[in-house]
Amino acid sequence: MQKQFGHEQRLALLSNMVLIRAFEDKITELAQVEGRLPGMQITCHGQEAIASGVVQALINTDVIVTNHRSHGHMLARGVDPKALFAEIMGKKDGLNKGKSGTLHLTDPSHNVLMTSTIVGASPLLAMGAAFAQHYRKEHAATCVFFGDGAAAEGSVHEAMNMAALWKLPVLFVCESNGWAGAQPHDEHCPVSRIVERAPAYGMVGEIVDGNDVEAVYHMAVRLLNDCRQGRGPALLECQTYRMHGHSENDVQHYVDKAELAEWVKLDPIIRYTQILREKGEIESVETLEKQAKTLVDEALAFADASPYPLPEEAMDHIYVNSFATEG
Amino acid sequence: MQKQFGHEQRLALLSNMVLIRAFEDKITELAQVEGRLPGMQITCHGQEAIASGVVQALINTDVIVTNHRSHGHMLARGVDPKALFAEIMGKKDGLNKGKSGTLHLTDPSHNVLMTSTIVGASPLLAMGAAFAQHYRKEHAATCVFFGDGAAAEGSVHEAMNMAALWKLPVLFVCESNGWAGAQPHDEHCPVSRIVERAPAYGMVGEIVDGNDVEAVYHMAVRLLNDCRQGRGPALLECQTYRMHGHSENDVQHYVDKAELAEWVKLDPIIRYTQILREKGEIESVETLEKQAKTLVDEALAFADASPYPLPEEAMDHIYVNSFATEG
Amino acid sequence: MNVQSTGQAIGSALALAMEMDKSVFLAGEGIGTSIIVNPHSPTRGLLERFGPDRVRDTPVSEAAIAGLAVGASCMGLKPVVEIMYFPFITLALDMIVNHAAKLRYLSGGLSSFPLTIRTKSGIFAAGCQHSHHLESWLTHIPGLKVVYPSNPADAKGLMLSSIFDPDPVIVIEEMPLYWTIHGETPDGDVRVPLGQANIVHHGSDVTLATYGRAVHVALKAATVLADKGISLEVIDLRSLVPLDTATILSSVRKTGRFVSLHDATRFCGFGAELVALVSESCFPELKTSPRRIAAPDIPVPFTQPQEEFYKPSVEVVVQTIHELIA
Amino acid sequence: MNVQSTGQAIGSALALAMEMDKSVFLAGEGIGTSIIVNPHSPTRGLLERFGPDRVRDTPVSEAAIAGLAVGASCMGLKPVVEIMYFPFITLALDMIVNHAAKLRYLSGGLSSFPLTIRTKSGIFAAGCQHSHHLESWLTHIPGLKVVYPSNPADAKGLMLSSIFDPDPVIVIEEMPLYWTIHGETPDGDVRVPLGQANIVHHGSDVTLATYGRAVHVALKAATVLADKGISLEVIDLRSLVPLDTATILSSVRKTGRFVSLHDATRFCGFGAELVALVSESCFPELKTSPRRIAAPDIPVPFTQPQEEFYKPSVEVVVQTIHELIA
Ligand SMILES: Cc1ncc(C[n+]2csc(CCOP(=O)(O)OP(=O)(O)O)c2C)c(N)n1
Ligand SMILES: Cc1ncc(C[n+]2csc(CCOP(=O)(O)OP(=O)(O)O)c2C)c(N)n1
Ligand SMILES: [Mg+2]
Ligand SMILES: [Mg+2]
Repeated sequence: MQKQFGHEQRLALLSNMVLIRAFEDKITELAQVEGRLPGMQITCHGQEAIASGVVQALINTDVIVTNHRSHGHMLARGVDPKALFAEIMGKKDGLNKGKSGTLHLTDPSHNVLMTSTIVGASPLLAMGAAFAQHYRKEHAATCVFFGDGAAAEGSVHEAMNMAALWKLPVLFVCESNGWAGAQPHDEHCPVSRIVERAPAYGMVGEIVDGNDVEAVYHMAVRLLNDCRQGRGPALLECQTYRMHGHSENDVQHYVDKAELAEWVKLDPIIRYTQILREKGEIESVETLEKQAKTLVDEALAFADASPYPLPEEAMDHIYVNSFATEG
Repeated sequence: MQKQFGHEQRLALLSNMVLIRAFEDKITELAQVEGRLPGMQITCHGQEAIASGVVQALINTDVIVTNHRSHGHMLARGVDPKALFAEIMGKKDGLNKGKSGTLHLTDPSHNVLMTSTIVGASPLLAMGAAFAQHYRKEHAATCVFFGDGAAAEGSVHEAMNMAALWKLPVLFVCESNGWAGAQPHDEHCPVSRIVERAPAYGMVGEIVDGNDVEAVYHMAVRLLNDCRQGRGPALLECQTYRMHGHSENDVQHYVDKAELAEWVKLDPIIRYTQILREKGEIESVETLEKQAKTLVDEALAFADASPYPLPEEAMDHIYVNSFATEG
Repeated sequence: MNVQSTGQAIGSALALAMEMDKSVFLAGEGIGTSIIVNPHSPTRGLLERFGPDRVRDTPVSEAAIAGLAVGASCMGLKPVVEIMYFPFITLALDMIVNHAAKLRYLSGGLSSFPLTIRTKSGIFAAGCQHSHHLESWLTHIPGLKVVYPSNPADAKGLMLSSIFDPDPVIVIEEMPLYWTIHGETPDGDVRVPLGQANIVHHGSDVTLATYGRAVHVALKAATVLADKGISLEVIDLRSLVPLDTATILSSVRKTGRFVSLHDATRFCGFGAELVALVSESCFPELKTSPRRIAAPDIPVPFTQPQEEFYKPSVEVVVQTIHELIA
Repeated sequence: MNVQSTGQAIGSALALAMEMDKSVFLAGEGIGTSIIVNPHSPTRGLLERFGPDRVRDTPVSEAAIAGLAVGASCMGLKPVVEIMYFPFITLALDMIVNHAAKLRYLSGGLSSFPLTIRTKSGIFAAGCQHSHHLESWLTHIPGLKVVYPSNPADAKGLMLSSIFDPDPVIVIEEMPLYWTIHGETPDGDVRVPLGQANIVHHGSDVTLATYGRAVHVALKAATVLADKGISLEVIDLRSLVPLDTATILSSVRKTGRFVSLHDATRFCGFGAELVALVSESCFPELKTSPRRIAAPDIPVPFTQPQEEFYKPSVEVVVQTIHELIA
């Protein structure tokens, strides 16, 4: 069941990161233009290696549960950038018909079935999804992304506890980006590493450099295999840094500029480009960037062209049916 | 600040256990008589060493937060058995005027200010109380009792996390009695010891034989001292066994009789009596038992003699005042 | 048809649903092995019958129990989970309100959550942390359905409808009814549709709408009033969402008088909705002011005399209706 | 007196309370250092002024934030804690309902809980997990007081009363008002007592009771209606518990017509209580059926046209009142 890992896979790891960056750079750009994008915009700038690495380790039947910082996970999974962009704008042709906006992007056709922006909720949803996989004896796992800030929520504890107790196939991926909003890690967490939690549940816990896409990928492959084989859940902490503000209207007034500059040097895309160039696998990243830019421009054009849903369509999609039928 | 530990203290450790046992034996007896006691009755039979040992380690300004299994903690703290018994019966002269019944016994005059029967809630309340002690720079700690079952609640995680982060003076005492209702430990918890949690918060964690009252006492003294000295919270797991049903109407149909019999041999009162007899500190436990029985009989007589509160007094004690006054 | 207690009838619905559909499973605290051996407990015997994979005793983790239901239902299972006592549901409300009720909406209809949450309600001597009627909270949340049976046949039929309903349904079970109310219960998969009230006592002078234990209080009051020549129509709502407004309103249009009755506290209770609905919709037909009968605005008291003080009684119903007619 | 925004007025109440009483402290997520630098944020600058012991940024743990308030208040402190957005309060409801509201009762009056919980409400483009008006949940709970200001002076005066009130108070702050509504705010410790409504527009034809953002909708409607010769009395409730029923009822007795208005959804919303109260108490004086204006029974939508569809508007108020008068 070990996945192949060759040139094609390495190229995919890089090109997914490049696509995510291009997509989100456009978001960042438009977020500066008054009235262009509704609500707050949240990017994973600098964290692309986690999305790209973990998601590439998934098999088709694996399920993803993501959170408020979801673009990377969605794009790496192959969700249509057009539908994504339209949804972010609240348009009719959006992934969720304008009902989600940027915060709850959901695509069951890619096994992204439920997305919550309640911090700490995604691990509980994932535990439930993994229960279903386990109940049906599927050879599949559920991969959930959450932040170092989320780890403070009681829900995350309950999810890990129950998943460990019942040996459910959940990979808990903690994107430790050093921040929960404007609070640095040591202001919201008494221990420096979230992975310290794993032994409290008798669960496997691993920590990787979250800006090293191959390291993330290989570790995720290993842990997911164990999950699918019935060995119970695992916790994977990916250490990284939130390069942008919490959202695009956050000017990071509380961030140490020197610290930020240090992390710029660890940009996962630059690092991996260099590695693949040294290996002779690519000449430059420019071709990938161009392709990505084209996709993003098309997505934006599509989103712009899409109309808003009708006001009264606000009434749709609350219930599957309002009255149960007689049996 | 180390407390004295001599004959008097040892005698108190034993006599408190004896009092708790006598008090609760009366509860057990009356619980069999239809209509004698309202609602469910919950005893700590077999766990008296934890109540006696931990509570004796407290100083006057320390706060106790207890839970549904509270008689032991209250009696060891010196709460009036008369008022306790009357409260358990829902009488006017009860500790809480019949508003609490057995489940939420509260006595601010003994620093037992808030008692919850919501499993897992007490650690949060304790964290808040300890915050107040810390805020006012009191040299005092808050001691909270909770069960191994409660450890599954998200609230317990949030309480430990916040207390550890802010170095609040909380002693988390887990009474690991092997059960959460009818669920044995391994059906509700993925690790055999709750103390495994402590490192997840960078917190001191210790485990003791919960049926050894001196061991409990000495460990509690040490950990409480550290708490009061500003070294942050600590977790003390006391391993014991729930000798009765969850409540007195639980016939323990799911309990292995052999396991129960093994624990009978470890009865904390018999054990400590033997030790003190061997040391020549007491001749027998009978005098203490007699004193305890007298106290309990008086308590019961008092409770029986007390009238019920008036029906319309149900309207009292919701608000301190219904309308705020102009400043 | 056979006579069952309300608890047994719920149990037979659970068993039948599990037999009919492998995607149905149960989870909750002590639903498999319980501290209490009571023949009227709905989940009694199900662990032995269906095994621990389908009847799951959980840790004491209400948020996780609800999260399990949300996550598993989104994957196509039909979870039936229990929150032991109604006030404990507060620990699960993020999952219920922000997730079960909203995630379908947020997905633009792509996901669905065919889950059922059972919770035990009722006034009993354990104090207000065990006893608290919160139905008007749940009925205020678009995306949830809320069911509140009063007798064995309804409890069974509504439970079956709830389990196989494609949306999240909260079933509120009045625990005291488990053993006090027995009745004829149809065999097999006989469902009571959500959203159909039942006129359990026909009358022409006053309409009273209620649910759960209070239905039995209302029926006793109807008998007392009949002796005095007052004809009370008693509507057992059965499901609060969807609410059968047609039945309520047509009854009020006939009687011209309306009373709501429930064990929950008065202020912002479900009776407020009922009275508001009737006042808005039937004002011209109303002969006198509508009235709410409910518990006073206090927590459920522990001690016996105060518990009696709290509970809406037959006497209060009779007296209120006398006042209306006078 | 000086002109402040609503957000600034709340901030000045917080600062004043902290100056006056050392037992007041603040805690919440990002209340000290926030991602957004907005001069109208109530907590802006307080960390710098009072230091991190008294202005505590917390982990993302809503239950613990509420638990902190319950535990610390029982020890005699006066915590003022923030639950960032209203729907997140679901995570704290066990602490609020089963503890803050009930522990005093259960103690037979021996303990008390002088805490204040602030939460940010309002309709904004983040979707229904960030935006959900749940005030009728809190008002249904005996033991809680619930405050809902609409302007700077009230926001300040009610906040001061709440902080120094000996019971648990929930203060619901409509976030959009922070920066859109400015007004004269008295200097110093000028309190607005809990339980006193304010008639913000006198009228004789119809009584409208509302609170929060909707007050401003009602005032605009009053102006439009005045032009058409209809005289609307607008009551700003200011506190929902205790509720100033006297002011509402005496207004309805005068006008004979009643409308409630709020941004929360309709079914079992606070308007149900208002209409029920009026219908029960003033039936003989009512000339026509009372009416509720509220959001439809759907989650708060994300996309702009649907958000507009959701929000009760000036037009709907004007039209509803026209219908009543006709
Ligand atoms: C229950 C809840 N509380 C608070 C928030 C507001 N909030 C959104 S993101 C965030 C910080 C989360 O930090 P982390 O989990 O580390 O994720 P990151 O944003 O760093 O990716 C907060 C507090 C929320 N959405 N949900
Ligand atoms: C939130 C909540 N869930 C469930 C219960 C019901 N309940 C009461 S005690 C108990 C078991 C608790 O086990 P543990 O914490 O180990 O304490 P023990 O009873 O063993 O002392 C349960 C599930 C409750 N009171 N509160
Ligand atoms: Mg983070
Ligand atoms: Mg236990």
